[in-house]
Amino acid sequence: MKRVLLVNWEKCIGCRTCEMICSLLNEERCNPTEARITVIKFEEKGADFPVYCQNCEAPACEAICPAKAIYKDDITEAVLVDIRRCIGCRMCILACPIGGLSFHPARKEIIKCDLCKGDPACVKYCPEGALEVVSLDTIGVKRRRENIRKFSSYLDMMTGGKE
Amino acid sequence: MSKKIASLRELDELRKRGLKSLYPDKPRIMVGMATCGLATGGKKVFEILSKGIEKNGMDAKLIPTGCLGYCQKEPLVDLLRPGWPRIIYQQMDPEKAEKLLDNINQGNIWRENVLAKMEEDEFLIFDEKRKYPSGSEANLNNTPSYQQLPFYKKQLRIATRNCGFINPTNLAEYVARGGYYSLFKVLTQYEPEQVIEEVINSGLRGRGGAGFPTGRKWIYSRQAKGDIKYVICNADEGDPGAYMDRSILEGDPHSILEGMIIGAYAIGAREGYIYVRAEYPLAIERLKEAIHQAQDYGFLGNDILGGRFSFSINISRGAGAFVCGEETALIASIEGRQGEPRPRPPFPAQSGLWGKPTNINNVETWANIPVIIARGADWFSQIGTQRSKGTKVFSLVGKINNTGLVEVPMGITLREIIYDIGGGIPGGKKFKAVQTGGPSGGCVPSWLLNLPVDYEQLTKVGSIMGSGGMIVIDEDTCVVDLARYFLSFLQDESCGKCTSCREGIVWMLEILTRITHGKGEEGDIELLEQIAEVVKNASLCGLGKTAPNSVLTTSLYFKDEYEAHIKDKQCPARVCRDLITYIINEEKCTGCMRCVKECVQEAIVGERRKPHRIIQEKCIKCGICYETCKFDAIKLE
Amino acid sequence: MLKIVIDGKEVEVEEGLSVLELAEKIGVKIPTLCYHPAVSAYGACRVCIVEVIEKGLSKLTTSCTCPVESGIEVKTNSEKVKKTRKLIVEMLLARCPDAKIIQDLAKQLHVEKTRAPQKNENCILCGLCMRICREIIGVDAIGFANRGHKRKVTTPFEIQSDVCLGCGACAFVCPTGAIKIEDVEDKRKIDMWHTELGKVKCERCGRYFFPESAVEYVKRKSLQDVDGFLKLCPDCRKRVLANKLVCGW
Amino acid sequence: MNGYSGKILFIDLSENQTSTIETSLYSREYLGGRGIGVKLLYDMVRPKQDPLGPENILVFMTGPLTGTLTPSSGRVDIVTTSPESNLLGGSNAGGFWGPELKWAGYDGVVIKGKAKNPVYIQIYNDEVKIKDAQKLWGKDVFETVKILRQGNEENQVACIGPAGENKSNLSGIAFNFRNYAARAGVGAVMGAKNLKAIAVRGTKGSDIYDTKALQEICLEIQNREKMMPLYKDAPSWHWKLFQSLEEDGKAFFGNYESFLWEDRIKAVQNVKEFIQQNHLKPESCLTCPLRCWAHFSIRGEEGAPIIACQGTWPSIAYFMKLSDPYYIWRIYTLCQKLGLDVGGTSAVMALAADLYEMGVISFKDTKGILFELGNGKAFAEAIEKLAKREDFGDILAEGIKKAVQKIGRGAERYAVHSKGGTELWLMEVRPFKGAALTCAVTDSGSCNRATYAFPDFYYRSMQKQAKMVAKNIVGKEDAADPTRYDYKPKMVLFYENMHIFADSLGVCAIPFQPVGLELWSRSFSACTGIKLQLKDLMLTVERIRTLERLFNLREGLKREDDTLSQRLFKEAIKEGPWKGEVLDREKFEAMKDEYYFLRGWDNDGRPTEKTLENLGLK
Repeated sequence: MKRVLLVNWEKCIGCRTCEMICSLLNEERCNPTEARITVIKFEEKGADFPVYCQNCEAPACEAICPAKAIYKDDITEAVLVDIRRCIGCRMCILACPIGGLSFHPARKEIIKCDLCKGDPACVKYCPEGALEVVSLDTIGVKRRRENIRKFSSYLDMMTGGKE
Repeated sequence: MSKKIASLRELDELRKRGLKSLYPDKPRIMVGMATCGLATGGKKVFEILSKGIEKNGMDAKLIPTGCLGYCQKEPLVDLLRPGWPRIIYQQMDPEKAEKLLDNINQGNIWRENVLAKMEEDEFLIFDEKRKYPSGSEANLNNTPSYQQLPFYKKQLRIATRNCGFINPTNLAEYVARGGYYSLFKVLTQYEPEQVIEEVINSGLRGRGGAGFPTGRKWIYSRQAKGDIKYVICNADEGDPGAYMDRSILEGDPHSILEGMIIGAYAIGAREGYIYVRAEYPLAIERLKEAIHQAQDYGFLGNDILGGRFSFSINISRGAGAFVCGEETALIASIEGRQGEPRPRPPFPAQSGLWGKPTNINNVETWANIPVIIARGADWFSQIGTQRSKGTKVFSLVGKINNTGLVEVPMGITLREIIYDIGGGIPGGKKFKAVQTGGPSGGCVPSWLLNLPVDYEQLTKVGSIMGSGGMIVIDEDTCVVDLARYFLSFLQDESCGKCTSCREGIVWMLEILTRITHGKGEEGDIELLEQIAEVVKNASLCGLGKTAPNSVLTTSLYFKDEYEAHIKDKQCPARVCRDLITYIINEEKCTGCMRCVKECVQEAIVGERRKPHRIIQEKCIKCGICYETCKFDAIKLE
Repeated sequence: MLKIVIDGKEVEVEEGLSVLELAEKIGVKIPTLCYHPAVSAYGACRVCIVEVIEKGLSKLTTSCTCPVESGIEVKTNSEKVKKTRKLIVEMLLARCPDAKIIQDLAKQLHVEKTRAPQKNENCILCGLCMRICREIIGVDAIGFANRGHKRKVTTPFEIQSDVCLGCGACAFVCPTGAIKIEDVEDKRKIDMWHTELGKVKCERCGRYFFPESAVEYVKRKSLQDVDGFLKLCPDCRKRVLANKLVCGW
Repeated sequence: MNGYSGKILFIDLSENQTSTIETSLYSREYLGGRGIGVKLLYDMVRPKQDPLGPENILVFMTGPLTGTLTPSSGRVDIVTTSPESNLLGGSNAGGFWGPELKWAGYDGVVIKGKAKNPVYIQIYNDEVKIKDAQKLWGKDVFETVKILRQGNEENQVACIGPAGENKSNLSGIAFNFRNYAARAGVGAVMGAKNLKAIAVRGTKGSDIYDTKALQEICLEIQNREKMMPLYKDAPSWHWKLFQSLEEDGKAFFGNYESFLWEDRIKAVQNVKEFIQQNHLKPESCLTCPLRCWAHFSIRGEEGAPIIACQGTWPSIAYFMKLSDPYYIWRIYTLCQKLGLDVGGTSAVMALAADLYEMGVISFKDTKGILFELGNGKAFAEAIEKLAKREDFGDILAEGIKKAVQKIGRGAERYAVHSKGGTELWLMEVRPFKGAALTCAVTDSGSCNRATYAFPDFYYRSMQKQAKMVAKNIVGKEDAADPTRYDYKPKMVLFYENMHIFADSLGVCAIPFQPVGLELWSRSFSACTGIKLQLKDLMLTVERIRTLERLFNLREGLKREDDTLSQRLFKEAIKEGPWKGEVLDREKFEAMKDEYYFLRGWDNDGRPTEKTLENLGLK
C-alpha cells in the first residue's frame, strides 16, 4: 500500500532538525541548503511549515523532463531522478509549483526528497512528531485529501482561481 | 498530340527518327562539347562552324556531343558525310575549323589533323555493327582507323557506349542506339525478381569504390518492409582528377535515367534522386533536360510506357563535400542535414532516405544496367575476371602521354593501360608509380606494372579501385610530397566526426610535412604506420578507413625514399625545397649573367664570361635560375 | 534472448542493447566520452572502441554504436584495442591538454605524454551538447560547422541564437567543461554560443532566477496553468505554499 | 576541519577591512565559543581600555557543535569588555544566527575599531560587505530585522535597538525577532562601534566527522532532554515557572525587599490566564526539542512578532510588582523592541522606585515620572527614556552599579548587584549560599551564566532529585541544603565549569546538566573527530575559567571585589520559607577561600604559578 509523508504543521516547533538530519544523511554534512526539506518560518505570524517534495500522483517534473530521467519508484512510489539519464536542463525545478527540487551546485545533481526508501529519517528525528508517514488507507487518504485540498486551494491562489 | 510511347511500335518509330538524325542525308558535324572539350576551346570551334555554315548557306547538321575519352586530343570534331566514313579531327581550333568548312564546301576531304577514321559503328545494345561506306574514292587507306588506335584498341566501352556518338540532348538518338529498349523489355517481360536475378548473375559490382555486388544490394532494398522506397544515383564525384561520372552525365544522361528506372522497378521504388555536385553545371543542365524529355515520352512519370509502373526523379545538388560520396552522409545531405556519415547498421537498404529503404548506386553502375538487361548476364559475366565482371572507366591523368577517359575490361594489366593505351610517360622520363582510387587510394609502384586491375588485386597491393582515378607519376615526383598532398586534401574533406580520422590525418600530415622540410626523425615511419593503422581501423566511414592508404603504400614501397628524407635529409626526386640545392656547373656556365638578373633574391653573383656562383644562404630555391639557364648549367642536388 | 561472448565469458542478453550498454550491465568497464544514455549513440570519440569477432572476421568498432547480435564475440581490452585506444587518447590529449577527463583517461591508459601536434582546444567535438539540444530539448540551437580539422560546434551563422533556452544542459553534459555559463544578475551569458539571455525576476523576492526563454518553454510544455508560480523563484514558491497553508489560522 | 568551519572573520570598522585566521590556532586549547572568545579578548585588547572605545573588541563566537544535528546547538557566545563593569563581559544567545554564521564558513566574527558613520555588515559566505546604515539608525529591533530580511528571507540578523545605539549599559544584541544576548551591555559596545547589525547568510554547512555516530548520539540526547520537566510542562512552563519560584522560595520582590508581596498569588493567577488565552504555539531554537519560546497574539497588538522567553516574565512581575499581565506584556515587548535586557532593566526600575520611596531621589530628578512599584504605565514611560538616555533615564541607563555611583547621596546602600554590576537575575540569594558565592566570584559578567539547574533552587520542591544530584557532584546528599556553606564551593565550581563547557561547545546550558557531560563530549568527538576524554575537556574548561580570571585581574580586580552588596549581609529575610536567612560574612569569605583553592588560586584570588603551568597559561 502506498505510504506518503504527511506534515502536521500545527505541531512543528521550527527547530529545523529535519533539515539537519536530511542533509546529514544525503550529503554527510549539516547544511540546510542541501536538505530536501525546508522549514519555512513565519516569525511574524508565529508559524512554521516544513516544505518538501509532495511526490505527486502526476508529477509536473516527470511530465516536463525532456530526458525521461524522472520516474516513480514502484515500491515507495517516490518520484526519483535517474542521474545517469539527467541532462541537467533543470526544467523540473522550474516546472515544480512548490520548489520541491533543487540543483546541487557542487555535485551538479538534481536533489529531491526520495522518502529515504520509504522510511524518512526526518520523521524519526522530528522531536514533535510533526512529520509522519501514513499509508494511504482510509484515514491516510482522508488526511492526505485534507492536505491536497489545502494544496489545491494554494494552486487556485497561484493561478487566480482558474481550474 | 502526346508523344508518350506506349508500345514497341511507337518505340521503333522513335528509333527510326533517331537514326535519321544520326545518319542524315547531309553532312553531320559533331563537336566534343563535354567539359573537357569546352576547356580546350570547343565552344569557339562550335561557334565558328555554325557561323560558317550559316554564312555559306550550307546544308549541314552541326551538333554538340559528349566526350570520346581522348581528352588529350580535344577539341575533337567528327565529320560524317553521306557515303563516306566518319572522320575524327583532333585538336581543332578556329582557323582549322574554317579550313574544314572550306574543304566541305569544295567537296574535298581535309586531310590535316585527322585523328582517325571510323569504318563501322557499333550498337552495343542490339549487338549489331553498322558499316560506314568505305568511301574508297576518298582514299583514306593510310589514315589509322578508330578501332585500331592504340588508345582505343584495348578499350571496351559499355558505360560510355554513347559518349561522343550522340547528341546528349536528343532522346531520339539515344533510342536509335538502343536506348530504353531494355526498359521496355523489363516492363513488358520481367518480374522485378527476374531483373534482380539478372543483375546478380551478371556479377556487376558497385563502381563507386567499395565494389559491393549491385544485385545483392537491390535484394536488400527489395526485401525491406515498407511501401515507400527510394533509389539514388550517387553523382558526387569528388576525387581530384577523376571525371568519368561527369562525362557520362554530360554525354549520355539517358543511360543513367534508364538504369535508375529499371532499378526502381526491380526494387519497388516510386521516387528517385540524383545527387550531383553543384560544380557540374553542364551535367545538371543535361540531366534536367533529359528528365524533361523522358517525361514527355513517358519513360518517366505515371504509368511508364503505358504500364502500371510509375517513377519520378529529382535532382539534388551537393555542395561538393568529398565525404558526401559516402552513402549515409549523402542521404543526410539530401535530407538537408550536415553531410556526415552515421554508423551502419541500419544500412540504407533498411533505413535510408527519410528512414525509408533506399538503394544507392553510382553513375557508372547505373549506366551499365541497360546493357546487362539487353545482352544478358551471361554475356556481361564473360567480360572481366573471376570476381570482377565487366568493365571499368578510368580517368588517366598525371605524367602520361594520353590523358583521358578509358573504359577497359576488368583484369587488364596496369602496363597495358599505362603504356599501350596511355602511351607511356612523356619526355622519356621513368615511370615511378600510379595512384589509383583517388586521394584515398594507394600508390602502386612500377614493379607491379603487370598487376591485373580488379577489386581484389588492387586491394591486395594496398590500394583500391575507388571511382577509377589513375594518377601516373614519374621519377620527378616525390612520393612523400605526394602523400602529403593527398592528406592535406583529406584533412579538409574528412567530415571531422571521428577523432581517429580528424586528428589522425592532421597528425600524419604534420609528420609528413616535417619530413619534407628535412626535420624528419628516427622512428617517424614507424609512428606514421601506427597512426595509419589506427585511422584505418578506428574510423567510421570509408573515407577514414582508406585515408591512410597513400601513406601506407608509399612508405611500404618507397621506404628508401622516406629514409633518404629522414636520415640523409635528401629528396631523391628533387622536389622538397628544403632538401635541394641549386648549384652552377662551372664547365657549362658561360657567364651570360641571365640568371644573375633573373634571381629575385640576388643570390647569384658573378661577372660576364666568368662562371657564376649561387650564395646558398640567400637562395630560396624558387627554381627561376634553373628554368632560365639556356645551357642547363644549373643543376639540382 | 541472445547469446554472446564478451571477454571470454558467455552471457545471455535481451535484444536491442548496444555492446557498451551490455558491458555496463555486466560490469565490464569501457571508457567513453561521447555516450549519454539519454541520447542516441553517435560514435564520434572512438574511445569506446572494441574488437568484435563475427563469423571468424575480427574488426574494431565503437561499442556504443554496435548492436549486440547473436553469436558475436567481443573483446573489450585486447592488445589491438589497447593499442588503438591509447593512440586515440594521445590524439585527444594533444587536442585538449587541459581537459581533466582526458588527463584522467590518459593516466588510466598509461599515456604519459602526447606526440601529436598540440592544439589547446577545450572541445573534443563529441557532439553531446548538439545532440542533447536537438534530440532532448528539441530546440536545435547549435550544430557543427565546417569540415575536417576546422570542424566546430556553434550557433547558426555564429550569432546570438534565437531559440536557445539557456537551460544549460549543454554545459552540464559537456565532458570537458568547454561550455561556460555565466550568470550575471539579470543576464545569462554563454560565450561559446555567442548568446546572452535575459532572466526572469522573481515577483516576490526580486531575485533573478531563470532565463525567460526557459520559462516560456515550461509554459508551452506544461499541461496545468503555470502562469502563477512561474513568476516565482523556487525558494519563494516554498514560502508562498507554506504561507497559503498557514494563513488558515 | 570537521565540526568547525575553520576560519574566524576579523572586521576592522576603522580601517574598513576584513581578514580571516585559522580557528585551529585556538580550538585545541580553548575549544570554541566562550573559550576562544575570552582568549581573543585577552590577546587583542590592551589592559584598561575604554569598553566603549575603538580599542575594545566585540567577539561573536560559535562552538564546534553549533549548527550541527546535535540537539540544542543553536548557540553563539558574545565576549567583550563590559561597559557595565569595565571587566570581562559575556553573553550568550540561541536561535539561528550562530548556525548561519557557521554555515557561511566562519566559526566567529571579531569586530574591531569604530565606523565613522553607522554601518551594518552583510555576510554571504565568502562575501563580506560593510554597508551604510544611516537609514537603519534609530529604528527599533523589529523594524531593523524586517528591513534587512526584505528580499532575502534566509538572512539571519543580529542587531541592536535604540538602547544599544545610545550605549545604554543595559542594552543587548537581538537575534531576529526573539533571541537576545542581553547581558553585560554588549549592545552598547556594538553601538559604540557604530555597528547597527550583522546580517548573515551561509550555504556551506558544517562538515561532520562521524555522521553515523552523531545520528545515534542525537537521538540519545533528544530522549534525555524529553525527560526534563521543562520539556514535559512546556508550554505551560511560562506560568509554572512563577509557581516553582514561589515553591522554592526563590522569589523576591521589588528591590530585594525582605517582605513578601501580597499580590504575588494574584499575579501568578493573572499571568496563567493571560497565557492560556493568548498562547499561540511553542517555538524552539535550532535542533532543540525544548521549545522554551512561545508565540503570543494579543488582541490590539498588531503586527509585532511576539515570541516570549519564559525566564524573563517573573523578573518583570516581581521586580516591579506588576500583577497586570498586560503591563508585564507591554514592558517585555518594549524591551525587545528597544534592545534592552529585560532582567537588568526591571532591576534598575525597582532600584529607582526604592530610591524614590526612600527620598534619595525626587520628582525633580525623575522629571515627573512617578516611580512607584506596580505602576506599569510609569515604568513603561521610564524604560522608553532609559533607552533614549533622556532625563533620569540617562542615569539609569548606566546599570545598577554605575547608576548609584552617579546619583551618590548614599544610593549605594540600596543597590543590590553581582560583582559584574548586573542584578542577581531572578533569585533571592540570601538563603542560597552557593548562588551567592557564584554571583560574587563569577568573572564572566552576568551570574546567570553559572547558575542554571543549581540543585539548591529546587531543594524545596524536588528534594529527592536535589539530594541525588548533590551526591553525584560532591558525594554528599546534605550538600543540597541551600543554607549550608560547606560543599558549596565545590558545587559552584562544577556548575561554573559546566556552563563554560556548554558555552564553549556552542550548545544550550539549560539541558546541559540533565543530559550529562559525557554525551556532549561524545557528540564533540563525533562532530570534530577529535578524540578527547571528558577529563581532558574539563582541563580545557579550567584553562578558560582561569584565563577569565587573569583578564579581570589585569583590569585591576581584587579579592575584595569578589563580593555582594552589603544589604545581603545585613538585612535578614523577614517572611516566607526562608524567614531569617542572611549571608554570614565570615562563612562567605571562607567559601571564597575554598573556591580559590579548588581553582588553584591563592588567597588573593590570583592563579598560582603551578596552576598557570598546569594549564599552559604561563
